[in-house]
Amino acid sequence: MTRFSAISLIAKALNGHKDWPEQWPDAAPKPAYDAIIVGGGGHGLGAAYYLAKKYGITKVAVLEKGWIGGGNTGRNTTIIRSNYLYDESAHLYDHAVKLWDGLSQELNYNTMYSKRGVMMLAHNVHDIQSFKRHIHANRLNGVDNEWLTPEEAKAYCPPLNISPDARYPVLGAALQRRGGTARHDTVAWGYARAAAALGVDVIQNCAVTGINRGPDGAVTGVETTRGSIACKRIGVSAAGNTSVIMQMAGLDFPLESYPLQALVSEPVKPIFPCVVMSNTVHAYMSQSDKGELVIGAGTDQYVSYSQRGALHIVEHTLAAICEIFPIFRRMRMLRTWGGIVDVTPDRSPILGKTPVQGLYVNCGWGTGGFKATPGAGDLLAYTMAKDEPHPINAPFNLDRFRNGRLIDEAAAAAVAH
Amino acid sequence: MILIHCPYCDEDRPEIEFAYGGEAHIARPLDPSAMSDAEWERYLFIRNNPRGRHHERWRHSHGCGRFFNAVRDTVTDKFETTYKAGEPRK
Amino acid sequence: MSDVLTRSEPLPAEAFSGNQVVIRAAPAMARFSLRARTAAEVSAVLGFEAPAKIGATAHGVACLGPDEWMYRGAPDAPPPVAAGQMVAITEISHRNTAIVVEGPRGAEVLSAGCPLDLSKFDIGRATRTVFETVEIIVEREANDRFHVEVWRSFAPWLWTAITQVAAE
Amino acid sequence: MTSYRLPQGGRINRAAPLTFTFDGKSYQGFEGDTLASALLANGVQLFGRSFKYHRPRGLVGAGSEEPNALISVTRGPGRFTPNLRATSIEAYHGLKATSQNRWPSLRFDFGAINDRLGMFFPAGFYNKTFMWPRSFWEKLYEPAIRQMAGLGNPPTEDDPDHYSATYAHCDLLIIGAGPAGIDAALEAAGTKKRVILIDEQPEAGGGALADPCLWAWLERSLQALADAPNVTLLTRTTAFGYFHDNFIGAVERLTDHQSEPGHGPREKLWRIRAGDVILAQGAIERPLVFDGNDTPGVMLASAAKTFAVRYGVAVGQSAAVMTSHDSGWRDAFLLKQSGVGIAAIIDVRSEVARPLHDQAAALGIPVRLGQSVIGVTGRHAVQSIEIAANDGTGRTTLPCDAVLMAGGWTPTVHLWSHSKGSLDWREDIGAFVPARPAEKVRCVGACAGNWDFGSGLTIDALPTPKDPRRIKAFVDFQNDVTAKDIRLAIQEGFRSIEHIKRYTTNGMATDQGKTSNLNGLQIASTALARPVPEIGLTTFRPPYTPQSFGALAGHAKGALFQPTRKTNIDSWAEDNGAVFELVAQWRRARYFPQPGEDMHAAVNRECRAVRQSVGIFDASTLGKIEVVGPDAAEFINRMYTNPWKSLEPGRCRYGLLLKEDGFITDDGVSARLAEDRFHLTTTTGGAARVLNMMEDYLQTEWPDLNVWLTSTTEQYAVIALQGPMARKLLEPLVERIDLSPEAFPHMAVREGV
Repeated sequence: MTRFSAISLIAKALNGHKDWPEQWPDAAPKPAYDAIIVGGGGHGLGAAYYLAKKYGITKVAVLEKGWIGGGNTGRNTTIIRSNYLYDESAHLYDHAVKLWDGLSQELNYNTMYSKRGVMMLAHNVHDIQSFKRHIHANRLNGVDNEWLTPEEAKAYCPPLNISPDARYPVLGAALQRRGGTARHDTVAWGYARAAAALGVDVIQNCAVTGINRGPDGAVTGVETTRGSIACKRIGVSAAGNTSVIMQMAGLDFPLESYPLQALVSEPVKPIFPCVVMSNTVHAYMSQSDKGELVIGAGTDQYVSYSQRGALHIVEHTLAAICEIFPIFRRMRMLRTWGGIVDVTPDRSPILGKTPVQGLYVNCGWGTGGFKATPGAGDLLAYTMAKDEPHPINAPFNLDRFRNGRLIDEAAAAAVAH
Repeated sequence: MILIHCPYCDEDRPEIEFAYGGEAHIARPLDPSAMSDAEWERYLFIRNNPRGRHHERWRHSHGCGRFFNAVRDTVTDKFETTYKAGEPRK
Repeated sequence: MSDVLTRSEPLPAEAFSGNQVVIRAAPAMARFSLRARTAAEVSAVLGFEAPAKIGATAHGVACLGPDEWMYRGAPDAPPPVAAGQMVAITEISHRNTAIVVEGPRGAEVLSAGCPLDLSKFDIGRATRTVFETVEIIVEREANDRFHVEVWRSFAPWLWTAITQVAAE
Repeated sequence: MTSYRLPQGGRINRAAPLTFTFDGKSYQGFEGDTLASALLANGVQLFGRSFKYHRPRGLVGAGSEEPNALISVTRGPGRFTPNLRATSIEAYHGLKATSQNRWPSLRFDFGAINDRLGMFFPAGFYNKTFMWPRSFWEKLYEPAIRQMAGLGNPPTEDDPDHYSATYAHCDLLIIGAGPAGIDAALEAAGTKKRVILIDEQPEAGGGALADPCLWAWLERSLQALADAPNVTLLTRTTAFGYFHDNFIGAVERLTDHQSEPGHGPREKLWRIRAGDVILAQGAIERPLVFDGNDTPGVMLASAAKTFAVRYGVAVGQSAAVMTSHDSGWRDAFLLKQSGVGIAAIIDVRSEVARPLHDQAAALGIPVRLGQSVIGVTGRHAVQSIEIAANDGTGRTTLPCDAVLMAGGWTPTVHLWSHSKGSLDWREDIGAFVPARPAEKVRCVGACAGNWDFGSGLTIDALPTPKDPRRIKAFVDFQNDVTAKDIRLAIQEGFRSIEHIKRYTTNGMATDQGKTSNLNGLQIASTALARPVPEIGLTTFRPPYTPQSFGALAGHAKGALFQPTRKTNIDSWAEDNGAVFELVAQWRRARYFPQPGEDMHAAVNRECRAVRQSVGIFDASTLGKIEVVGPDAAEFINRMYTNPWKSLEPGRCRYGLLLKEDGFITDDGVSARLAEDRFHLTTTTGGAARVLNMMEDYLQTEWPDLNVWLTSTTEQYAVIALQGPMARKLLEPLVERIDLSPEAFPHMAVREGV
């Protein structure tokens, strides 16, 4: 692997960029691997990287039906934070945030992780109470989160409208300073390159069509559009398509796949310094390094794999954005797109073993999977390598839907009386 | 905004009049306390979530108010049919 | 005691008029929701033929759903009496209020926020639908007159929305 | 400064001159001009700076496909709009336009240092650098990148304008009012079909506006459409997105072309449901890829024709035409006939049809076949070009002040793609054309690949004897993506067209690749030695052109953003100094501070009053459901966790409502008013949810129960009267209710007046 640096860039430039090698080889499937990851998004590529790097399993293939990073990795609004209410969630997401820090250097690929701060706006008494509860719970878990008055919130994010006459006035905000954004594509590419350097095969245009199992029920390999591949460990990290893959192993899953839309504006010079989220008004926004305002819209109401959303969702999102940030009404929407988000009944992910020996799963991240990318990859790798979950992801097992130990982050944000 | 044929109104009406109601034809257990945890999990949480033909419930909440069932392709979002609650699975 | 009280109305008393449309608050009226399994039972209660088809209206009664009728009458109209019929009667006189939109631009004004094709909405039809995010019941009383029922707490918003569109 | 306004011709109104400014300097134009045509007429060729290298740029196109000439317009407080295309800005008297992405001035821009160092900023350079030292990313590198990136300045003041929206319905929606769209509309005129014909330009006509031979036909046709009561023509309206079931979003621009913005809405969102859709969006000419093809003065031949014929403006005194397509010749002829000097027609092809030769000879235009432009001299304007034969021999220099590119045509299939229709690759025209529809839609005219522009050769890049790694031949002008960037991406293993797009940012600029996608694809195809269809096409996403947040939000601004539900007692509470809180969509009196009191003092005083005497609370926002029918008690008994059947009429009970997973979803006190009638209450935020949940069970699980549910939340105002003095306070106010503790015990309900 050619090490990336300003020096190598200058050296290659002077040579007309003639000798840049492939960032990762376009591998063809081999007959057998020690482990297979289904899904070449950031989570799956991350799992492959950590399997090779931390757990010494290097005969690994990542199978991607399209092109790597082409699913939700390349379609999200790149928000990173860990200010979740429940202990289990805070540990899980903060594990990821800690890995984000230094990831560029570890992968030798600039993922552009930028701790710009994530600010969540409180618009009513219930929000204030709920956010303060979050802040206290977060601090007990060593997760930074602090309360800002409306004036402090505006100082942190000047475009914010804090007029008390607004339909949803800003009554304060919870700020996680370590929260921020990263550049989505580079996460997939960076993991792919680093994993490939450790011997992992990144195989694109290779869709899994079946999961093979032995007489004892354990997995023995996969069928793909590019032939059969043997292996004893399969990690499924296929986001919205997880239900379809799990069906191949005869497993029904507690998942539903919904369309989620996002949009960007035309690029402008820096105006928006952080990430702002408003759950009450259903809007969140940041500004990319390129200058685009990056805006998350809502999910459509019905399950769908069409990667296509409805106009009224965008209308409502932009109406909300313009109320909170009235200076942006003349900004223009450049591009909208849709992703497929896999949602669990308790809105928390499933990360661990399945009832099938050798089959592991990482899914159910809903609208918030990007922030967890390094953590989810690492924990899936750990679980596959040890055949048991890490203490951090142990609570996020599939059994919780049977034994009732749900981690209901949706309920944590419930509406007041 | 998809168009949905309400089998009660017998009309195509815009999506914003409707509320999605999740997967259809999940029979509610008559005696929940007699069920195993696995059966209860299946009833409560396990969903079909197919790529393709999906049986689902809708309610014409800002119309006639009725719940009904539909078959829709989740890849194209096109409806195959809609039918009244209580009618057999299509 | 009650005779010294005045009822606060969510809609202005004065009509909006201009741009070929007049928008005004409908006069006070009695409203009842009648629920039954058949139109025949409702007819028996009312003493006249209730419409059986969803969307149809007759004698101030609109069929809104397969088991739902809305009856509107004079402000002092007594509530219908079930009289042994299996009909659930609930008074909603004050839950709803109504806006009348009248004039050549009436349909155009409503179409600003109502997703139905009003050019195919016949005189005498009524249906529950939405204006943007707010639920309404719209009835076409004449070619250029619409009666729009709305829950009272949404009425000021709807009034502002419709009059703003009319003024454009 | 020389005037480039032709002495005659064009559709501008020469009797209506107007004055405007660009970067503070005053210019003259005419009604009917765009900012682009008016500036060109004044000899301005430098319009902007590119995104990455800050290279000086002029016009490429004449319409909404323009990638370079991005302009900010200021019209008073709060009305600053960045990133508008000069070719789409209608000139008006007093227009104030400024260039962007440059400092301190358009002609002298410090950012242009990037261009000098461009070799160090190839595709994806930022993935490889700025990682050391680690702390510098957030403190130094990222802020510097951000400052260099972005295009225009952001708006900084609240927008005083308001916006409109409507739904519309038609049997036939035709998008694009060029000849094909107008023909389709004429065919439907006089039928019973309701037809809407929309076009993004201020004037219907499309390509016909740049063809004087069609003007008489156009006038007749538009008159016929105006006379047809079933046809509605919307100009200045852009259909930006094609959504499910023939639902099309369009934005009409109402005031941006006027000298005064006025008081009406600035833009209007049209949400159109169509029976059938005809797409007649035409085709966009393709630039050619050669060294220096981004120099101001290098533009599309069709754009030069439009400027000459429609606006009466010569793009130069001596223009060289670089073509691979017959249409370039035709445009050259028309330009020459309009009074624009043509230095030469250079065609990369070795042979062209005889009539083209004959006409060129007749018009005295020199012709060079089998040759290509291999370089452009001039930084802010074209001074000359270097030409070579395709085998690299015979390098010569040709003085000229404009270069017109004619690289073939790309059907505008954006909306077709939004609708999920499939595309077929047509080798003969080197473009994707609509194949199988996914909605009730068809394409006509040039957007279906049907045109009479003649034939041509589509070529990934012009042949050049220069080292392809050392030249700057641009593919995506706005994002500064060069042919070598695309080749480098492939060299580095990015083979899928989506990867190439994301790594190089080709096609990701504000023009969404209208002029760059196909050239990028051809270059990738050549580099990978695989046919184009195997590499695929990037997906077009709405909107077709950028649309304002304001228009998409429609009326939802200020008071119309979302309803604020108020109780009947709200005005009393306001008069008495209530502090309100928001609960769901309601506003509810929270406490009533007296002068000098903070919240805690007020709440303590109110609590004390309730403990010691009496207090009132406006509980009108609580949800209420009337449950009526012989099975009412049975139904409620099944819904709540506690028993209800034994509750006697006149008594109340607290009920707890669980979801099936066992989580509490709501609670409330409910009263049995009669044997067959209950009055339920829910939480304020839960009212709609609970009613829906109950309807769900009733309709789908227990349809046999004879009971019906009606929301009565707003039928009643509710005052909760609490404290030891409650009875005493209430007593003189009610009739027909015995309030004694014996007659009206705890958890009882009584009706009176």
